[in-house]
This record gives sequence, structure tokens and C-alpha cells, in this order.
Amino acid sequence: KPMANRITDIGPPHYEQFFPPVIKKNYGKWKSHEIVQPGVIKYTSETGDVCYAVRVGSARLITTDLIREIAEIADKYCEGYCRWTTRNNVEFHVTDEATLRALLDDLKGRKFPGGSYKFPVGGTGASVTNIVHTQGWVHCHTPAIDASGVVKAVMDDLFDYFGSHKLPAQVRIALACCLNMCGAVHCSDIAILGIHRKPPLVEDERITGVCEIPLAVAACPLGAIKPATVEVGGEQKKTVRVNQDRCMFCGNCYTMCPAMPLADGEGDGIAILVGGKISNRVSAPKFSKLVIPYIPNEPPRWPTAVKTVRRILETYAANADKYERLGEWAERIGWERFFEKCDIPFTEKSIDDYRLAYTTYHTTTQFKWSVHTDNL
Amino acid sequence: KPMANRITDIGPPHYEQFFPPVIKKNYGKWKSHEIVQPGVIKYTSETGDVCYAVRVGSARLITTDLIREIAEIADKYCEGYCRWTTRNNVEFHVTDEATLRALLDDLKGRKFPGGSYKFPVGGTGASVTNIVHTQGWVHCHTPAIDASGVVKAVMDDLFDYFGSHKLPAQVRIALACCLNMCGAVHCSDIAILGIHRKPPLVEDERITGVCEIPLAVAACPLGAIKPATVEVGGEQKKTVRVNQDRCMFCGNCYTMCPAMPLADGEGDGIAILVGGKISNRVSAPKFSKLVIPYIPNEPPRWPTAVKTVRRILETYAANADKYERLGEWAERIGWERFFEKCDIPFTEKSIDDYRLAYTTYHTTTQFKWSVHTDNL
Amino acid sequence: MADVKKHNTPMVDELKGGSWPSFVDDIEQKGLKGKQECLDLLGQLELSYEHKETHWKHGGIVGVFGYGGGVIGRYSDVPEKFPSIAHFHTIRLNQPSSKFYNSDFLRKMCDMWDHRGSGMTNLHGSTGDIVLLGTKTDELEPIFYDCTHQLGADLGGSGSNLRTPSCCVGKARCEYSCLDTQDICNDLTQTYQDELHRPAFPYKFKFKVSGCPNDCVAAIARSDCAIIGTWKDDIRIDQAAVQAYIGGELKPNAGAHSDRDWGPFDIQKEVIDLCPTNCMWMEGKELKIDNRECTRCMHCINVMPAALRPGVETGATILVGAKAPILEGAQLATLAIPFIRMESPYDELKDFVEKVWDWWMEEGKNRERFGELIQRQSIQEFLRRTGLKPIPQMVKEPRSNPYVFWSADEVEGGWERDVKAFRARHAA
Amino acid sequence: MADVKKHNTPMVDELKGGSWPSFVDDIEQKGLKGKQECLDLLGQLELSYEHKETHWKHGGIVGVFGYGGGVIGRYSDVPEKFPSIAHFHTIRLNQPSSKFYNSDFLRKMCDMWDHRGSGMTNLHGSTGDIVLLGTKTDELEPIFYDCTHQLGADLGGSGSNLRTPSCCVGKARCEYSCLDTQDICNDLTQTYQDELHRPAFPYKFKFKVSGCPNDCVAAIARSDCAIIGTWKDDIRIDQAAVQAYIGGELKPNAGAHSDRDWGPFDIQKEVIDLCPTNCMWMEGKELKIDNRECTRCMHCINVMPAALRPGVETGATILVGAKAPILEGAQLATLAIPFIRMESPYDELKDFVEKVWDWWMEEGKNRERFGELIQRQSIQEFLRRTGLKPIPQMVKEPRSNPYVFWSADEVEGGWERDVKAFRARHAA
Ligand code: SRM
Ligand code: SRM
Ligand code: SRM
Ligand code: SRM
Ligand code: SF4
Ligand code: SF4
Ligand code: SF4
Ligand code: SF4
Ligand code: SF4
Ligand code: SF4
Ligand code: SF4
Ligand code: SF4
Repeated sequence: KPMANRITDIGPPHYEQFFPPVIKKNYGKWKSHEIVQPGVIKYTSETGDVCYAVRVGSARLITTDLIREIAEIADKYCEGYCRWTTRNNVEFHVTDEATLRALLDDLKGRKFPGGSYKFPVGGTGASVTNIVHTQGWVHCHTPAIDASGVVKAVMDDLFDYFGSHKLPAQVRIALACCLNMCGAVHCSDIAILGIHRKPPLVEDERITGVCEIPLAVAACPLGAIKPATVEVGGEQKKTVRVNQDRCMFCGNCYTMCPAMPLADGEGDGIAILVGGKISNRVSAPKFSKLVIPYIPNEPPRWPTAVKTVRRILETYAANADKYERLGEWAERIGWERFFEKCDIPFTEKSIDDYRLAYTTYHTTTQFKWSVHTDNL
Repeated sequence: KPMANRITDIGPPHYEQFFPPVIKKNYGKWKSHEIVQPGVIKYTSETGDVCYAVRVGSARLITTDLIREIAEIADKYCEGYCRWTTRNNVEFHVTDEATLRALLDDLKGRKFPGGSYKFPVGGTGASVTNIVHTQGWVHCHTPAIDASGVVKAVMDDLFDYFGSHKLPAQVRIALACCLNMCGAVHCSDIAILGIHRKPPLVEDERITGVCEIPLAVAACPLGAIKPATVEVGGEQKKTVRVNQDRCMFCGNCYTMCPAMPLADGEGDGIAILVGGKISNRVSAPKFSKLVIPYIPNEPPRWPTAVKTVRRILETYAANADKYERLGEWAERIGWERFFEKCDIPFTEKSIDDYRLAYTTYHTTTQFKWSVHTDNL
Repeated sequence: MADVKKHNTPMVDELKGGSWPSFVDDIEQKGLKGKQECLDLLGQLELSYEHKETHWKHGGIVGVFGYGGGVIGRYSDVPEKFPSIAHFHTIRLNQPSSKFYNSDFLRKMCDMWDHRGSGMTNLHGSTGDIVLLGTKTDELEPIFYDCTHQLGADLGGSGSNLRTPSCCVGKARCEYSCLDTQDICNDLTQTYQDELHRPAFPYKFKFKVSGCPNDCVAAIARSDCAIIGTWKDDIRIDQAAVQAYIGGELKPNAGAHSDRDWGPFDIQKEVIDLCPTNCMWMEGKELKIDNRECTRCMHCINVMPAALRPGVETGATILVGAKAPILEGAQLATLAIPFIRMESPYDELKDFVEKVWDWWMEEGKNRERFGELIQRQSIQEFLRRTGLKPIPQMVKEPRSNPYVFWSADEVEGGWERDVKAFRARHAA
Repeated sequence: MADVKKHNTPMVDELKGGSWPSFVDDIEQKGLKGKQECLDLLGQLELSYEHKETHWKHGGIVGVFGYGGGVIGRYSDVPEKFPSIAHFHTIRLNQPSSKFYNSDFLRKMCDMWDHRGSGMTNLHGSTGDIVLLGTKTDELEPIFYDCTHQLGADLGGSGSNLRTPSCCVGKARCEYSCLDTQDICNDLTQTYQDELHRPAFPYKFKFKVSGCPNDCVAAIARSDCAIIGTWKDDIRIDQAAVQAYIGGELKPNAGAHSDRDWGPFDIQKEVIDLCPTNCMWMEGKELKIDNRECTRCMHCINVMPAALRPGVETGATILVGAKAPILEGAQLATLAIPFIRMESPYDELKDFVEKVWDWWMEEGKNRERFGELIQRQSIQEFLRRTGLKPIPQMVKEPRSNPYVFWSADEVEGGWERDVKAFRARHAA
């Protein structure tokens, strides 16, 4: 009887009940911190208390069995508490070194049958932490790529950077499986974005049954959709037609109308954007910029995307200054030099032609000579 | 018989015939220069030749009598040659110091009856050089302000800065008498801009006679003009109506249609923009930004505008670093600080609401406390 | 358990190798223990890997009684092959602020979800919710009942409503925090339960709360209303600790660069020269900051956390209108209120938020985010609607185009003009 | 002369005082010598000072036979009061490149203008023309005759045509110039006489030529096609002269700061630290430049002109589309060609320009500047029309929105898709 004694609008459980004692006691009293090793941050309080936060990577897409295992670890070492970070890592808190060592040992030993770590420790400081990502083919209806699989492939490749502090600054990678960009892809150091490249199909037979034509027409930001009447099986049917040359594959029509699917195995794939950031540290938050317009979908291990991300990351790592985020580096050396150093071909796809395009035009004689100009 | 022996399309006289001998001889061979005193630049050639350029201010709006006087000076000291600069100053070239001294003495002595200098020497280096300006009430049909009169008033006040090198960098002042901006007002350190603030009148009786209604309608960038039919003296007349709340006084309708005048003695006046530049030195060229939306027209000597320009100039001079242009300074200290230091009230008029407005929104937590936030 | 059907998933299986936690292994293990949904999900994923296309149908509106959000309807488009995931709706459970849990809560949740759902989750969704991944329509009401009665938990947002607010770890563990991020997040969530559960907005609306400008919850990029901690007074300096950094006893940036040799710490190069406002300098052995010129970017504090701390006169900067690209292009949040004191019950903030909503509900078009409304109607209109004053901090720079609107009452003599009088002065 | 009528001009007269050259005095003197136009102009200006409104009528199309530009029609709207300026058209005479003159030419021009016009001029107009200010319709043909026959001069541009090109002083007197600015300017003017005199464009089109990135003719802000000198090889360094600057024997920036005490010259602070690319450093007594990283901003050269000089492998950077605000907002010119060799007869440049014009004449709307066409149709279209290759130097930064256009032939399988096949894979 689910409707009996109905309770509504109680909101989330109150956070305070979930605070480990040391957190509760020292709320607002923390004085400083030190990352004692990758993945382990030691916090010191004004009260003299100390708290070690141990951060472990997670696939985010996890089962209740894995959550139970986390609960078990929490019970064993952490008085029953744990937390998740804003980037889907898990954190355990302990207050003494002995427990810390035991916990770390324990974590290292836990693996999946296939050999992957259940709880790799890392993600702090100048590392690559967990990839913020979305649903992909596991749950969404609009994706152009998978999410969890791509993330797994990329993180396997960059695993060493998760558990170490070798980079000039933190590198935040994000993935979104379509232009809706559920996540922070638009402001990430490196972003993996699912894109469609074929205009929507129009299901003339179905459209009036499943959506309102005016809504479908209005959905298109470029006015590429026009109402139309066609003959289907001898009957006049209201439908729409897409001006394919004006379509930029945003998928908004499909969001509004199920009879206009975009997904296409051959057409869909990955775009890579780089140089975004969120923190206000030194420079203001920045958008990511599109540097590679298309990489085909290559399940299950997406080798080209993986290689490309690594190449960008390592070129950055080898060249940037300490504390310098990827986008700050690219801006300091100039984008011509970024493309040159990363050996990425520059294409017209990287040139803005949307609403604010003019503000990205280069309006000075200041530029650097590069491979792009060497033959002039 | 003007049509007899008609010659057309001969283009301008060839420049070379007007080169002074030293210029002709050393074309492309100049090695370096030195500003020996404000207004006097000494050029040295690879050939060993030397040429002094003496720059004198000019009202630009000058009579043939004054030009004859210039020709006379050129004959006397410069083998008959002279030139005008891209900012409407006049330059005399001499090749030895004695002639230079004689020329400078001569120039200093030439004055108009009212006491103003005919040929003030200056405009080089870190000075305020001539104000680039336009027609104003002396010749144009769309001005919101006078040009020559305002320039005279401002330059009288800043005269000392024309003949000296006291500023952190060059300061380029420009004036345009309407939003058409015939000049470099949109990229000047300080810009004086004539603005209208009343929507166009519509002369219903006249409009069909003097312009095409569809052209008038199409002229408006904001679509504020709609065709209309009204009764004039019992007759139905085609005309237009302006949605006054959508008008931003650009004057484009008047440009296209004489029956839609904007000029209004009470409404028109001056806006001040600052921080533009053209050179690619250190920073890229920049647009000027609107910091004072309105100063009433105060002929003949525009005291408020004059005072305001001086205040901005002197605040800049007192605070900027050597080589730093006004806009570079404002960006370095932050615009909140610019308004504070210059004691200019910030109004909503300085906030962009045109096509690319979003790109001027402040999208970081980085800002400075200022008088504007002191009461929060 | 005997009847679970494992599909042939050669491609998906390749994601078991490598070091990063394998969701495939995790899910397969769970499936092999009896959860057919897990095996069907991997099976369908394999099919997607073959086709390179998703196999989920478009949307589907499902939910619980009286709520307009919190459940995302989802159906397989190959249900005959994968019948256990024919329905595969997700539940968004509103997470506790900053995502601390105890094992008791987690276990109860797992039990419930094994019982009524697929056993698969996302911890957490991008907005912050606990995402329970995959259940059937029939189970929705029971799940809701169990959540509210047994877990003391409620649904999060979806659709055109307030979305689940979220926040950084803040004062619970971070010495930088200028805000009680949890309390603010929780208070807003509780205050606006109705807005969260019953869509009445033109589109989604998100709050995110970060304790300082490092912005660890990405508020400035992802929330219609970003609440970010800051301070008005001076950065607190412990000069002895500054010397300890200079002397190498303390590791810069708390050791964040430990695995590479960047040479000895150089305060001039690593702190003073990188300060974006150039407002720091050494005076002998003293580090000096001209705080009026500081823009609180956090860099110096991040590099020397044991020596520098934010001031004590704390509050929030409010920025509005961030969003992903659909439709007009992505926006970062725009500074609206440079400083607001944040003391419970946050009335001043709520008053502002409600003015924002009033305007947006009145003028916003269907599926127009708040940031797009500002772009369409102007910051000026935003100021009028919220009663805020224009200040230069709201813009990167003053406008460069001269297209200023004036209203009749601002202009001497108003706008009524007489054509005849004009032509008396000026012959046509 | 006895019959000249001086108006009462108390306000305008106030502009005789002060130190800056007084146009009022100049004009009044000329008027008192017998030019009624001068006195009437001051009279009408006085009336404008009273009304705070212009007293010129709207436009008026006048011109000389066979030309569509070069004359701006102008009529007083109070002709009865100021009959000598009832007609007051201006003539735009195309100036010689970089505006050198000899006294003979100037005197001839003055004689002609005293005879046929008002005796008032602008030297020069903002575009660069010799502006002869004020004459009557009847005089237009005779003026044109006199100009072409006696002065060897022709009209400049006005209306929807090529406007009078102009250039900086360049190699004639400036050691920085990487271009023969005069020759380029003159050559383009002569080559495109037809385009200059007979409006066939959607709107105006301007060329300006600056010899180096200091851009003394403001090309980047004011020309549809800006031709700006630059170099590909290394900055030439005279190390002895560098030392002379350091030692104080040479004045920095050629003495441009002479009237204020800025302290002794500090090469680190004044040159090396201000270099926008940080590509300079001292190695012992040697100044070093990593020229591949230099963006040729001119700063170091400007500060130490006796020590540093542009390279010798010179050419031009071409930027297109600058304009004032009407209508879409001002534009600075956008980089189109990073480097083009500039040798007479400049065929490569002209080929580019003609492609630009073809596209613009085909697609440009009435009164749409070339820069606006690029904005409307995209840089991509610009590249297609001109055959240029996309290079990163054309943009400040790559796009941040993901709204990329693809064409069918770029996409595997093209765009023709079969709904039935799709639905065979995916049940609706
Ligand atoms: C745990 C977490 C907050 C939470 O509520 O969950 C957190 C925790 C800390 N952040 Fe963060 N940040 C967390 C997400 C973020 C995010 C959000 C994101 O990535 O989506 C950002 C903005 C990212 C961006 O700018 O693109 C973020 C930008 C920072 C910065 C700025 C770094 C920079 O160079 O720009 C600092 C300062 C620093 O690292 O010195 C910082 C500093 C910190 C400190 C040192 C604060 C403190 O004293 O406790 C914490 C440990 C940092 C570390 O891991 O080395 N945190 N931090 C998040 C951990 C995510 C993870 O699992 O990896
Ligand atoms: C004569 C003239 C060229 C001409 O063809 O007529 C000219 C001549 C010189 N300019 Fe210029 N510039 C001239 C207009 C300009 C303009 C255009 C304008 O103002 O409308 C600019 C761009 C203005 C801007 O950036 O907003 C201009 C930006 C420069 C700069 C860059 C200065 C800066 O700090 O950004 C330099 C470099 C310098 O001064 O060291 C420069 C340098 C020079 C040098 C030193 C070049 C040389 O070696 O001969 C010349 C003497 C400079 C002086 O006056 O101190 N010239 N110069 C123009 C004189 C105008 C006048 O009468 O005052
Ligand atoms: C589940 C989640 C992704 C995830 O894997 O974590 C998600 C999933 C969907 N998002 Fe999202 N969004 C999710 C967080 C976000 C975020 C991130 C955030 O909230 O911080 C964003 C970017 C920030 C923003 O709000 O702009 C985001 C921007 C969008 C958009 C584009 C909105 C825009 O204004 O640009 C859409 C399209 C729409 O609303 O029609 C969208 C639409 C969707 C839909 C409902 C698909 C659709 O077209 O209707 C997805 C349902 C997927 C599914 O079947 O489960 N989702 N979506 C996230 C919510 C989980 C949670 O509640 O915690
Ligand atoms: C005479 C001159 C101003 C001056 O005092 O020097 C001038 C005067 C006029 N300009 Fe201009 N423009 C003059 C140089 C400019 C410049 C500067 C330049 O060429 O370097 C510009 C800005 C650069 C540009 O082209 O964008 C300029 C941008 C305009 C505009 C706005 C164009 C735009 O795209 O934004 C208009 C409006 C129009 O064309 O309808 C305009 C229109 C006009 C008209 C024809 C008025 C009109 O609305 O039809 C003016 C006639 C005034 C008169 O009665 O004498 N004038 N005009 C300049 C030409 C003299 C010459 O030939 O040397
Ligand atoms: S990014 Fe697109 S495909 Fe991925 S979860 Fe969000 S809406 Fe779905
Ligand atoms: S995908 Fe986007 S651009 Fe293409 S038709 Fe649909 S709504 Fe329009
Ligand atoms: S700026 Fe305007 S008013 Fe002034 S000359 Fe140009 S068009 Fe005429
Ligand atoms: S002045 Fe400009 S905005 Fe106003 S009606 Fe005329 S064209 Fe439109
Ligand atoms: S945003 Fe600031 S207060 Fe919050 S966790 Fe990050 S560093 Fe700490
Ligand atoms: S917080 Fe940032 S701006 Fe302020 S002093 Fe530190 S580094 Fe400088
Ligand atoms: S633009 Fe360059 S070459 Fe031309 S005058 Fe100016 S400094 Fe000399
Ligand atoms: S020209 Fe500019 S960028 Fe090049 S070395 Fe000199 S200062 Fe640096």
C-alpha cells in the first residue's frame, strides 16, 4: 500500500548525522592540510585534532554490492562513515597513522576478477582525478557515444597520473555523451564530447502521434525545421522537413520530438575540447575549446580517443609551468603553438560560427610563426 | 566648358614628386630616430643623412590663407615641401640645426589675432597629439554635437600636454559627432562621442515624397520601425511609426530617410569612451568603452566635457606605469578601480545590452572591493 | 539464481582489464549473483557497441503521485532481447549535503534497491543526486514509500523545476571555507521542496554552493544560482609559516606537486609573480598584501595553506545564469551580488532568489534558462527586477558599442516633440 | 569686399581665445578679407550653438558627370539667413600617398578653391582625402576640370564604392617600415579607379596601409582591408647600442618620455618584462630574443630603436573587415593572411581582394560592410570564397560551443538514411 501514510517533501536526510565524529567536532575549525601522499590528505584542526582523508577512485556506475563493500570498509576503519566527492570519488576518514596504513593496505588488495582495482588511491593534487561523466549507452536516449566505457579506457591509460603528483597542476577531464553536456565538459581541462553528425531522421508516419509539430519546429535554434505535408500511403500527413544544410546536429529537436532521431553508428563520434577550467585561481574560469572535431566511435576501447587525450596531456605536462592549468598554458604559448606542439591538425571546424563568433576572431597583428605559416 | 577635353580616372598626384630631397634620397634607408624635443624628431639614415621633422598642431578645419602661410614657411625653410600626418598635424622637414632653430622661432611667433598659436609645436612621444575629429555642426547633417568647437575647447585645456612628454604613453583623443563615428573614436584612449537621446520624429506629410518606406523600415537594426497608415488632412497617408521604447538612437533611419530627424537641442550631447587603442604594441588593439553616458551640450566651451576629459587624463597620468596606455592601465587595475579613481559614477548605461553583451558579463569571483561595494 | 542469462559480450568484456575500477566486472559479478537486470544491461551495451547507437527509447513520462520530477522514464528499444530492462527508469534521490553517509544508511539503501530495482547506481549523478539506475514503473510508488519511510530520503529534481542543490565539503573538512555550505544547501533544499518537486518553472534551475573561489562543486559553470564563499577583510598571514615555506620546511601547495622535481620553492616566482593583481611583495622577511587590490583568487593561499588563510569577515558572492550549451551556447555564471552575508535563515538571499524566479516565471519562454533570459532581456532588466544596483563588478568591461537605451523621463524635455516647431527652425 | 556681412557671433567668438589654433579666427580673417561663405558659416555655427542642433539639411545627391562619388551634397536649412552657403557641397580630392606636398601644388589648389569654393578646407578628412569644404552645384564640373587639368588631381571616394586608400609615412621617413606604403597605396588607388569612382559595391570599402604593427594610419580599426607590414626573420640587434641604452647614453623610446623623471632606464622592467610573449632575456651582456615566440608587437623596438630593428624578410599581414559601429557594432579587422610578400604589382594581394569583392558583391546585402558579411556567413565561407586555408592564427581561440556544421560528404555513409532500417534496429 504505497499510498498509505504517505510522506512527501521531507527533503534529503540531514547531513549532520553522517559526519564522522572528528568532522563534527572540528566543523569550521580546520586550520591547514597536507597531502601526505597521493590520495591521502592530512587535515589539522585548531583543536589539535587530525584527520586523514583517503580518496579512492570509483567507476561511479557501481552496484549495491560494491557499496556494501564500501560500507564494510567504513565500518572496519572509519567508525562506519564515508563520503563521496563532487567528482564521484569515495573518501574514507581516519584519525591515526596506524589505521591509515591498515586501510591503505586493505584497499590495495581489493580487486575485481578481471584484475582492476576496486579502490585505487589517488586523485589529489597535481593529478588526473576521476573523469566526470554521464550516462552514455547505459541509460540515455540521446547519446552519441558511450560514457562509462570511454572513461574506463581513458582512465586505464592514464592510471599512473591518478595515483601520482607529476603534472604541472590538476587536470580535470570530463565526458558528456551529447551536446546537452550533463557535467562540466564545457569548462574542463580536457573534455570528451559525444557528437552527432547527421541531421535527424523524420518519421513521417509517427510524428503527429508523438509530438506537436509547432514544438518541433520551435525547437531548432537555427530555424532549420519547417512544417510540411507529405503523402504517406495515399494519405496527406502533417510532418516536418529539415533543411539539412542548416542543421548543426544539436539534437534539440529529438529532445522535443521522439520521431526525429539523430543517432547513427557511422556518423556519431567524439570531439575533444581543451583548456577549460572552473576555479578562480590566478585566471578566471574558462570554457573548453574545440580542438579535435571528430574521432570515430571505436568501442570497446576507443584507441584513437585514448591516444589523443594522452598526447595532449603529456605535451602539456612536458611544457607547462608549475601551477599552470592546461588552458592557461595554451593561452600563454598561443593556440597556434598549442596545435603545433600537440601535433593536432587545425581545421575550419575549430573556428566559431555561432552567435558570438566575432569575439573569437583574431584582431591583431600579434601572432607567432608556426607550422601553419612556415610555407608562406 | 568643363566637359571639353575631359580627363577622368587619373587618380591622385604621384607622391614621389612631393618628397623633399632628403626623403627621396633616403627612402627605405632610415636607421633610427630621436625626439630631440617635443615636436621635433631627428631621423638618421644609413647614408649618414639627417632629417628633422617638426610637427605642428592644426585645427584641421583651415582656410586657404593658412595653407598659403604653410606653403610660405615651406618655401622659406624646407625647399618648398611639407606634409600632413595621419592625425592632421603638419610637418616640416629640415636637415640642419640652424634651420631648425630658425624655423622653430618663426613658428612660435605666428599667432592668430585672438592670441592662439597658428603652429604650436608638439604632438610627439608621450603627449596628447591632435584630436582626430569630424564635421559636427560645420558640415554634417547627422551630428549630435559640434566637432571643431569641442576640439578647440579640449585642446586649449590640454595644450600643455601637446607640447610636452609628461604622460606615461601617448594618449590619443578622438571625437565623432554621431554614432557613425567617422574616425577612430571606437579605438581611442579617450573618445568624445556625440549621441542623440530622442527617437526620430516622423514627418508623415513628407515621408513618402523623400524616402522609400521599406528602406526606412529595414534601416532599423532593432526592428523598431513599422509601416503605418495615418490620416493627414483627411487623406490616408503611408508612413511609419517608431516603437520608442526599442529605439537606441543610432540614427540609421535618418541616414536612410530625411523625414526622420533625430537632432534635438535638449536631448543631444556627449558620451565619453575610454581605453581604446590601435597599435599592436604589448597588448592587442582594443575598443574604447563607454564610461560616461551623457554630458549635455554646453557651447561654446563645453566646460563639463573639458573638465571630464582632463580628470580622466590626469588620473591616468598620475597612476599608470611608463609605456602603459590608458586602457591597459584600466584593465590592470580593474574597471571598478578605474571608476573609483576617476570618480566617475557607474551607471547601467555602461553595461552592454547589444548583440555580444554576454561576452562582457563578469563571470568570475575575482573582483576588487571598491566604493561600489563598501556598503555591502 | 539458476535462471540468470548471461549474454555473449565480447566487446564489453574487454573493459574488465586495466587498472581503473571496471564497471563491467562489478556489474557482471552482481548479475552472476542473480540480478538479471545487470546481465541484460551488459547485453544491451554489447549491442550498442556493435551498432554504435544507444538502445534506449526516447523519454517516457513516469513518476510518483503528486510529484513532477525525480524519476527519469526509460525503456529498452530491444525489450524482447533484454526483457528485465524493458523498463529501466532511474530514481533521483536527493543526496545529503556534501555526501557524507554512514554504513547503516548505505546498507538500507542497497537492500531497498536490490529488492525493488536493478542493484545498479550512480554515486552520484552530475547534479548531485543519488541515482538509482533502472527499475520498473510498478515499483515507483513502493520505492518512494520505502525511501521516505525507511531511509528518511526524498526524491531529487528533474524536469522544469528546482534541481537538487549541491555543495562542496566546506567547513566539514576544508580550512578555506567561508560558508556553512551544508547548511545553506540543506536549507535551500528544504525551503524550496515545493519548487523542487512540482515543476512550475520555464526550465530547470540549479543552486550550487562552494565555500571559496576554488569552487570545488563547479558552481560557476553549472548553476543558475552559484553561491560562492569569499571574505571582505584581510588575508590572515602567519609570517613564521611563510618563512617555513621559504626555508623548505613546509611543502608548497600542501605537497600537490610531490612527484616531480620542480626545484626549491621560490616565493617570488611561485606566489608573488603569479598573483593576478600584483598586490603582494616581500618587505624584508615579511610578506605583505595590499588587500584592497586582492581579488581573492586563492592562489597564494593554495600555495601556502599553513601560512595564509581567508579573512574572517565572510559571506558569499552570488553569480547567476550558468548553463550548458543548449540552446544559445554555454554560459558561465555572471556576478550579481559581490557580497552578501550568509546567516541562517538566509532571508536576504531567498528574497533575491524569489525575485529572480518571479521575473523568470513571468517572462521566461518555455525551456529558456535563467541565464538566457538575462541575455535576451539585459542585465538592466535583471537589475530592475531584483532591485540590485549597477556596479562595475558586474561586467568584465564597460560596453564598447554606443547603443544605449534612454527612457523619456531621463531626457530633458521628454520625447514628445513637435514636427512643426522642428521644421520652423529647420527648413526641409 | 565692402559688401561682406559679418554676423553677430558671440558664442563662436569665444573660441578665439586659448592657445590651440583657432579655426574661428582663421575663418573669420578669411571672411573679413572678402569670403562671405566664411562669415556665413560662422553665422550658421552661432545659430547651431544657440539651438544645439545642426543647420544642414539631409544629404542631397550631387556629383560630376560619370562619377558616383567624391562629392557630398550639402544645403543649409536656413539659406535665407546665410545665402552664400545655401549650397555647401564638399569635394573629396584624393590625396597623394602619405600626404607630402610642395608649395606649388598647395598654392594652385588654394587659388582654385578661393575661386570656385568657400576657401575653407579640411586637411585632411578622416579617410585621408583633401576635403574642400563648401561649394555650389554649378561649380562642381568646373572644379573637376580644374583639378584634373591644373592640379593633376582626381576625386576621392564616397558612397558605396572603394574609398580613398591611405597609408602611413612608411619608408619615406620611418625606419620601422616593412612596406613601401606609398607605392602600395598609390598602386591600389590607380588600379581600382573604376571601383573608386563608380559605386558598384554593397557599401563602402576601405584600404589602409601601415608599414609596421604600430599602425600609424589606424588600418586595423578603420579599413575593410588592412595591409600592415611585418617580418618573418629575426629582429636585428645591435648589442653595442643595447649597452648604450642600459648605460643611459641613449634615451629609451627615442626620448618620448623626456619631461618626467621615470628613473634610470631598466631594460628588465621596461623591455623584457613587458614583452607580451616573454621571449627576451639577457645572457650576460647580450640581449637574446627567441624570435619564433615573438609576435612582433614592436614594443622592444620602439623602446630601443637604435638597437633593434625589424627583420629584413618583410611582407604584410592582411586583416579584413574593420568598421565603425553602424549597424552590427564596431569591428576590428580580422587576420586573414598572416604573411604575404609585397612586391609590385602586388598581384597576389589583388587576386585576394578581387575574390573578396566577388563574394561581397554577390552575397552582401545593401549597406552591409564586408566585416558584417563575414560575421553573417562565417569565416568558413570566407575561406571557401578566397581559397585561403584555415589556420589557428585566424582566431583568438578555438570555438567553445560545439555547434559544428558538417557536410554530407564529410560523414561516413552520407546523410541519406533509411527510417525503416533504423526502426528495425530500434523499436519506437
Ligand atoms: C573533495 C573535493 C570537494 C568535495 O566537496 O568533494 C575537493 C577538495 C579539495 N579541493 Fe577541490 N575538491 C574537489 C573538487 C574540485 C573541483 C570541481 C571539479 O573538479 O569538478 C574544482 C574545480 C576544478 C577546475 O578548476 O576546473 C576544484 C578546484 C580546486 C582548486 C583549484 C586548483 C587550480 O589549480 O585551479 C584547489 C586549490 C589547490 O588544489 O591547491 C582545490 C583545493 C582543494 C582542497 C585542497 C581544499 C581543502 O583544503 O580541503 C581539497 C583537497 C584537494 C586535492 O584533492 O588535492 N580545489 N576542486 C572535490 C574532490 C574531487 C575529486 O574527487 O577529485
Ligand atoms: C607621423 C605619423 C605617421 C603618419 O603617417 O602621419 C606617426 C609617426 C610616428 N609614429 Fe605613430 N605616427 C602617427 C600616427 C599614429 C597612430 C594613428 C593615430 O593615432 O590615429 C598610431 C596608433 C594609435 C593608437 O595606438 O591608438 C600610432 C602609434 C605609434 C606607436 C605605438 C605607441 C603605443 O604606445 O601604443 C609608436 C611607437 C612609439 O611611439 O614608440 C609610433 C611611432 C611612430 C614613430 C616613432 C615612427 C618613426 O620611427 O618614425 C613616428 C614618430 C612618433 C611620434 O610622434 O612620437 N606610432 N602612430 C602619425 C602622427 C600623428 C600625429 O600627427 O600625431
Ligand atoms: C543523470 C544526469 C547525467 C549523469 O549521468 O549524471 C543527466 C541526465 C540527463 N540530462 Fe542532464 N543530467 C544530469 C546533469 C546535468 C548537468 C550537470 C549539473 O546539473 O551540474 C547539466 C549541465 C548544467 C546545466 O544544467 O546546464 C545537464 C544538462 C542537461 C541539458 C542541457 C541544459 C541546458 O540548458 O543546456 C539537457 C537537455 C534538456 O534539458 O532538455 C539535459 C537532459 C538530460 C536528460 C534528461 C536527457 C534529455 O534529453 O531529456 C538525461 C537523462 C539521462 C538518463 O536517461 O538518465 N541535461 N544535466 C545528471 C543528473 C543526475 C542528478 O540528478 O544528479
Ligand atoms: C568627411 C568625413 C568626416 C571628416 O570630417 O573627416 C566623413 C563624413 C561623413 N561620413 Fe563618415 N566620414 C569620414 C570618414 C569616415 C571614417 C574614417 C575612415 O574612413 O577612416 C569612418 C569609420 C570607418 C568606417 O568606414 O567604418 C566613417 C564612418 C561612417 C559611417 C559608418 C559606417 C559603418 O559601417 O559603421 C557612416 C554612415 C553611412 O555610411 O551611412 C558615415 C557617413 C558619413 C556622411 C556621409 C554622413 C551620412 O550619414 O551620410 C558624412 C558626411 C559629412 C559631411 O557632410 O561632410 N561615415 N566615416 C570623413 C571622410 C573624409 C575623407 O574622405 O577623407
Ligand atoms: S550528456 Fe546527453 S546523452 Fe549524456 S546523459 Fe546527458 S543528455 Fe544523456
Ligand atoms: S539537430 Fe538541432 S540544428 Fe539540427 S534540425 Fe534538430 S534542432 Fe535543428
Ligand atoms: S560622425 Fe556623424 S555627424 Fe560627424 S561627420 Fe561623421 S556622419 Fe557626420
Ligand atoms: S534611431 Fe536607430 S534604433 Fe531608433 S528608430 Fe532609428 S534606426 Fe531604429
Ligand atoms: S570550494 Fe573551497 S571551501 Fe569548498 S572544498 Fe573547495 S577549497 Fe574547500
Ligand atoms: S588571493 Fe590571489 S589576488 Fe589575492 S593576494 Fe593571493 S594571489 Fe593575489
Ligand atoms: S606604422 Fe610603423 S612604419 Fe608606418 S609610420 Fe608608424 S611606425 Fe613607421
Ligand atoms: S617585438 Fe614584442 S613580442 Fe617581439 S621580442 Fe619585442 S617585445 Fe617581445
